[in-house]
Amino acid sequence: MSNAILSLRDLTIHFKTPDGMVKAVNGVTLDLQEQEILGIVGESGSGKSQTWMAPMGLLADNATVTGQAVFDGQNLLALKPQELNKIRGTKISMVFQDPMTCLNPYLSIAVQMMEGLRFHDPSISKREAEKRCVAMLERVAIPDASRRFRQYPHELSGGMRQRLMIAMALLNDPQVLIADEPTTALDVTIQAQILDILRELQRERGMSIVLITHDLGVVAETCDRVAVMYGGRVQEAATAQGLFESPQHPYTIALMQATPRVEADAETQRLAAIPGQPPNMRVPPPGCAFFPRCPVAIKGTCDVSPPPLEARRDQHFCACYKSDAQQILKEAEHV
Amino acid sequence: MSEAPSKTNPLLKVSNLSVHFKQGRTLFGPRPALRAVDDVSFDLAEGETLSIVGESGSGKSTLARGVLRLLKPTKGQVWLEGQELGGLSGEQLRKARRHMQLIFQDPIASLSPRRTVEQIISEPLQTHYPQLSGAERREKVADIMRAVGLLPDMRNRYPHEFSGGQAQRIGIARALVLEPRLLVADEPVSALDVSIQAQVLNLLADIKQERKVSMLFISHDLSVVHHISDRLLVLYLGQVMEIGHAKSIYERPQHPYTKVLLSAVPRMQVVGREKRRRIHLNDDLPSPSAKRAGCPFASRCPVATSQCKAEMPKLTDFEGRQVACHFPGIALEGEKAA
Amino acid sequence: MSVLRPESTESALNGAFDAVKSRSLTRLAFERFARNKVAVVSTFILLVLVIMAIFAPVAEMLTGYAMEFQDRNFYSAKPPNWDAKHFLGTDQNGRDILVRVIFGLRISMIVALVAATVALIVGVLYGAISGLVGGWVDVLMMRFLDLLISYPLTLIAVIALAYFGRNIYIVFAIIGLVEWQIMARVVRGQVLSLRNSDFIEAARATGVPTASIVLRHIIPNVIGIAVVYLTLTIPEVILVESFLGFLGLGVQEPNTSLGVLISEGATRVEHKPWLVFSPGVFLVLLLMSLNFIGDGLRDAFDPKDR
Amino acid sequence: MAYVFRRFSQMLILVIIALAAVFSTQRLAPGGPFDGEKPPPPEILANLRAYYDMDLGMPAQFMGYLFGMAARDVDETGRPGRVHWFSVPDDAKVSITGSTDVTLGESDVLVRKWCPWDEWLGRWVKSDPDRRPLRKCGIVRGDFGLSMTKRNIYVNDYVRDGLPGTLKYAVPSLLFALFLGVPMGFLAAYFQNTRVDFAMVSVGMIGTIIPNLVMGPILIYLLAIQLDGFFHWLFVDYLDWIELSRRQRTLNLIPSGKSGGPIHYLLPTLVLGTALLGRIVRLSRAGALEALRSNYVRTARSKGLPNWLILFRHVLKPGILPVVTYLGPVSAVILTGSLVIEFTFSLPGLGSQFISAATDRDYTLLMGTTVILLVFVIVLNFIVDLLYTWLDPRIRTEGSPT
Repeated sequence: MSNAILSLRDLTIHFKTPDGMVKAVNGVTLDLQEQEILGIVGESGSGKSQTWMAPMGLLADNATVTGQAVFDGQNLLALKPQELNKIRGTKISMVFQDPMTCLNPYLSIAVQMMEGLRFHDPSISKREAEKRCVAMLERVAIPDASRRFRQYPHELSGGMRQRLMIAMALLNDPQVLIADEPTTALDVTIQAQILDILRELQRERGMSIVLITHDLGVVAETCDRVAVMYGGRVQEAATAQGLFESPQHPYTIALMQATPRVEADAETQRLAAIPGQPPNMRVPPPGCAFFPRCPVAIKGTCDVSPPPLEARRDQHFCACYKSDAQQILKEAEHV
Repeated sequence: MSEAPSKTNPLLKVSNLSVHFKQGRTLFGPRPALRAVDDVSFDLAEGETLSIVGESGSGKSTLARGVLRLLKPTKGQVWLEGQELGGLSGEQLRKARRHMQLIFQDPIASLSPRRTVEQIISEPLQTHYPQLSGAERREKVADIMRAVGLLPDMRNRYPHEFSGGQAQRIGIARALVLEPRLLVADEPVSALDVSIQAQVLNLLADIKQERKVSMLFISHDLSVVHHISDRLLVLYLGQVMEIGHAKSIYERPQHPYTKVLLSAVPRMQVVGREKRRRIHLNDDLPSPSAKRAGCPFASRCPVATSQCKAEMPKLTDFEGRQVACHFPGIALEGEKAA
Repeated sequence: MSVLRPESTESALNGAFDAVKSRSLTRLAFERFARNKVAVVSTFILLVLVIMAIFAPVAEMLTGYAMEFQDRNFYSAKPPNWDAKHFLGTDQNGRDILVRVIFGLRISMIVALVAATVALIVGVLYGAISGLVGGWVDVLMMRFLDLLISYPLTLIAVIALAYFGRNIYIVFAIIGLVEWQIMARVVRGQVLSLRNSDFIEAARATGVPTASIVLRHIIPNVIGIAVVYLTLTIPEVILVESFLGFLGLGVQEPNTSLGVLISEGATRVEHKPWLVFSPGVFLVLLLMSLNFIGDGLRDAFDPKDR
Repeated sequence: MAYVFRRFSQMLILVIIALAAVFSTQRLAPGGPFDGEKPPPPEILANLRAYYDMDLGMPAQFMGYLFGMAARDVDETGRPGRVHWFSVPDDAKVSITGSTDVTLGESDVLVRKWCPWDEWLGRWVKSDPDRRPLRKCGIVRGDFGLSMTKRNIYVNDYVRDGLPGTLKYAVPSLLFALFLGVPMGFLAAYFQNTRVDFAMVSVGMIGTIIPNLVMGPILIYLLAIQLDGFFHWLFVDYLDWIELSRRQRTLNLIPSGKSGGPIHYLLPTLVLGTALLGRIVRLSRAGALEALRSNYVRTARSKGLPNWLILFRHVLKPGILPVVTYLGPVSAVILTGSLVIEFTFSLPGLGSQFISAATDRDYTLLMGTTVILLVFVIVLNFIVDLLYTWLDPRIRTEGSPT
């Protein structure tokens, strides 16, 4: 695709642990388009966070990464630390899950905000930097910004800290923002506010956002495109509308049916639970990772080699040998 | 104070329950107490599930522990099957615990790490039915393990060898083995992944149906609650905002806080999301130990008046439920006129 | 009891377990310990030293010199002489160093064992009471401990020994009373985190009597960590004993300990280095192996640390 | 600030408790300062005991030690009654009587004994009459009194002579351990599980597993004797135009008495410093590791900051916090360690005074040295608290450590 801003090509991430190799991510190929919000959905252990930590060079030391992450014509995975430092924080920024621990408790907000700005561009004067930081804080709706700017992280509430994190990530006007479960640690009312801010900022600045989450609802509310991950692979990728209106992969379908929703009409309606447990990534299944839990699996096919991610229709990709999984499951539901 | 309820009355009756925590002293005298739960009353009928929802810091877990008398309430009474728990001696209370059980949020942490599954599940039996023989006990444990979807072969394993969902089943088995009348589930699925969460929710729904237990289901997640509750209690800073039938609250919330809460829940509908307005709150949750005279929600409420800030509204009947608001049913900005 | 829906059953079993045998936490810890090469080698060294100390009289038999035997031909400290079977030389009184070092080792170990037990008892009791009772008792006890921890208690031991004589039992007691603080702190921390843990609350919610909670849930979870810190206390205790011996306040003649032997040799190191090196090497070996074993155990029981 | 103040008052309370403990232990223990081989005649002993308040009850003795002189109410029969305590200013005029068997004078309050002794003690003191008037002001006014066994010596003077001897080696070794140990720990953490890490931890470990009582002799043997022999061989035997006697040491590493230049610090500092080094390496390594693994360092990395900046800005403070905490207990290690080096190198210092005071049962001298050692501990702990509040903004604003 021509307008991809960040392309992952066959990304594989393995972690060496004392109890064996953890095969966290196994060949992810995915494009982040310009000016879109790409949602990455998956349960814990699906490799969704690792996939996006890798291009930022933030994985633990025991990780081996293969494949490519192409940004601006460069493979980020092959860059030297100094070269990578010129990109991360300026062109690609990241916001993390737990705003409590992601801010250094020993340093004031002023120091932590200004360091990213002034390190990358030493020509900015201290006053100029301060002005820009305070303006940014005001942009993310932090009240009394110039006073807050002088405080320490522990003096802020959880929602404010996350807004501060977003402000910090956007200071250098990045082209890509990777938000790793930015609202998981927060209450719903705060979550709504953060998601709205992200959406507004994306439109305002024309940047691309990767929104990593486990919550299908968050994706449906916010994202333009969605990739569903399971067992370290992308199982389905489509536009948000396409995915929620006609999910193709049995896992996506099952996940949607298992997700409790407020708007469902039947009270105390039974959820369709997915039987079994997520795969153990030390010994991942040889074929499709969802095979042991899949209601439409074909023995002898699905458990031999993982299905490739193929286009089902325009902008809708699915990794499943069964092309009619959707119909089968729909019929089963009605019976 | 109300009279002790008779046998025909609800299984659980909580009246004016308050749990305050002392917070030590400063140089200038005692700090204000943290009012975790403030004057909460509700009933729970036999076989009914009442969900308590609220954001973090709303006092949901404290309320659960106050009801179970794991914390000593500052004031108020709790009747279980017509028996006032506050009037019981330590030993009587210990015996009465057989009828009420607790399920925890963090499934693995709630299991003693150095005991096997069998020891964990049979401990309540040993405590309350010491006359049972070892074989009888083993049999009961095997039965209950099968009932919650565990193989009895796993009885000699340790908690750390289980996944979260399995560990939660063990916790449920431990709670059920005494066949309690009241089950208090404190965020039982919020630590679990969606696919496992649905398994455990279904299990709880089955238990409710087949065993006729009453359940207090505590959660911050309105979508989860939607699938399990008969009635709903919305808690904010330790006080009841709205209480009533779940279905009607979901369809037509009357308290501004409930409205805000429901509007904030993300929905799995892409079409029309641009038009859907989420009501923003103007500030973060105030400290539960801060002094306040009026409605606890007044500081964040989009339609609060000076009356709200000065005077705490009473919980009054409104459209088939109880709402604690001076202006129940008031429309918020951006909300479609009903 | 009725089986609920088949789906619930199936779901938990599906792909539940691999064929690995069930292992308790203690077992896992020991497996981790066994993988730690340094710790295993240290255990071996310690075993050798312990055997030497237990069978100290064998050394007398092998060399032919009793501990207090003064060899007239080897007065005024002679270097090692293999022909005369003084394998590590003699001291100024013509006594065989090897035999004396082994007996010193023995005394050091006995002191260590007894004093560490005293420390264990005091520390566990203090920590457990503080953690279990809680409230202002805990605050008070912990404040006191806070203050003690930066306090040169060894000096108090010096005063007490100077005053109450050098009776070996007093040495035991005093060293034990000096070295209990870390144990108390660790035990209290453990008890406190246990007290606030969900599984204790679960037991309380079920109506399990307090005595059973302590017996079944608290004690088994404290024992592990207490043992770990016992192995870390023992080298501390040995060090204090050697220190007191070095200052001439430890055990008295005819008994000797490693510290006493080192102090006898320390002033003569210029001309007669073997006097201090032999007990020194044994002391270092002992401390080293104990430290590594303690570290290994700690890492094994608490793999998050480090 | 309130936090620091609270810690300080706690420390003061502890000092009082500790003093009371030492005070009562020494008085309760068998034996006394005047039980020498030739005990003084009974009447002199009585006067001595009276001078040192040893004829009073224990609480009264302790108050006297803290606040100075005692005064007694005397009832009509002339028998001592209630005891008051107050301190006497240096220039106060006080009546002196010679004996404890006081008969009632005109005043109903009798101030006891300014200089009450007879010839026996008098000989000791009067041999140097110009020194300074005999005071008895109590330690609250900085007076530790007169030694009980050392003739004609004020504990103040004695301590003043001993303290520099101790600090002279304690301070450099602490600095040595800190300025070497912290960078070593940080290096080890940064290169975790590499050879650098292993090397740093092993070097640090040396001091931990070789106790200083063994380290002293080893270093003397290796550096002062073997290495010196090597230098001797190098410079003296072959360059015989250097006029040095064969007996003289080339490097002269072994410190002795008051003489000696900076080179004399080498061995004691190494002995004391290595004992601290291991712990400091370990603690700073653990602190730095925790910080390096923290989410906020990940945030800093995601901002594209280089590693050196992350180390200095984000890891330094949390990394040295455990070391700062250790500076409290370190005082105990330094004190015991300086005892060892004083013994090993036969140096004068507080430590050896402390031991001899304890063995001789010189109550006043022991109390004096104990007070000084405690002050040392308190000062270090106070510095720790100040550093802590400076380093951790959470304590600064919330007033209590978490």
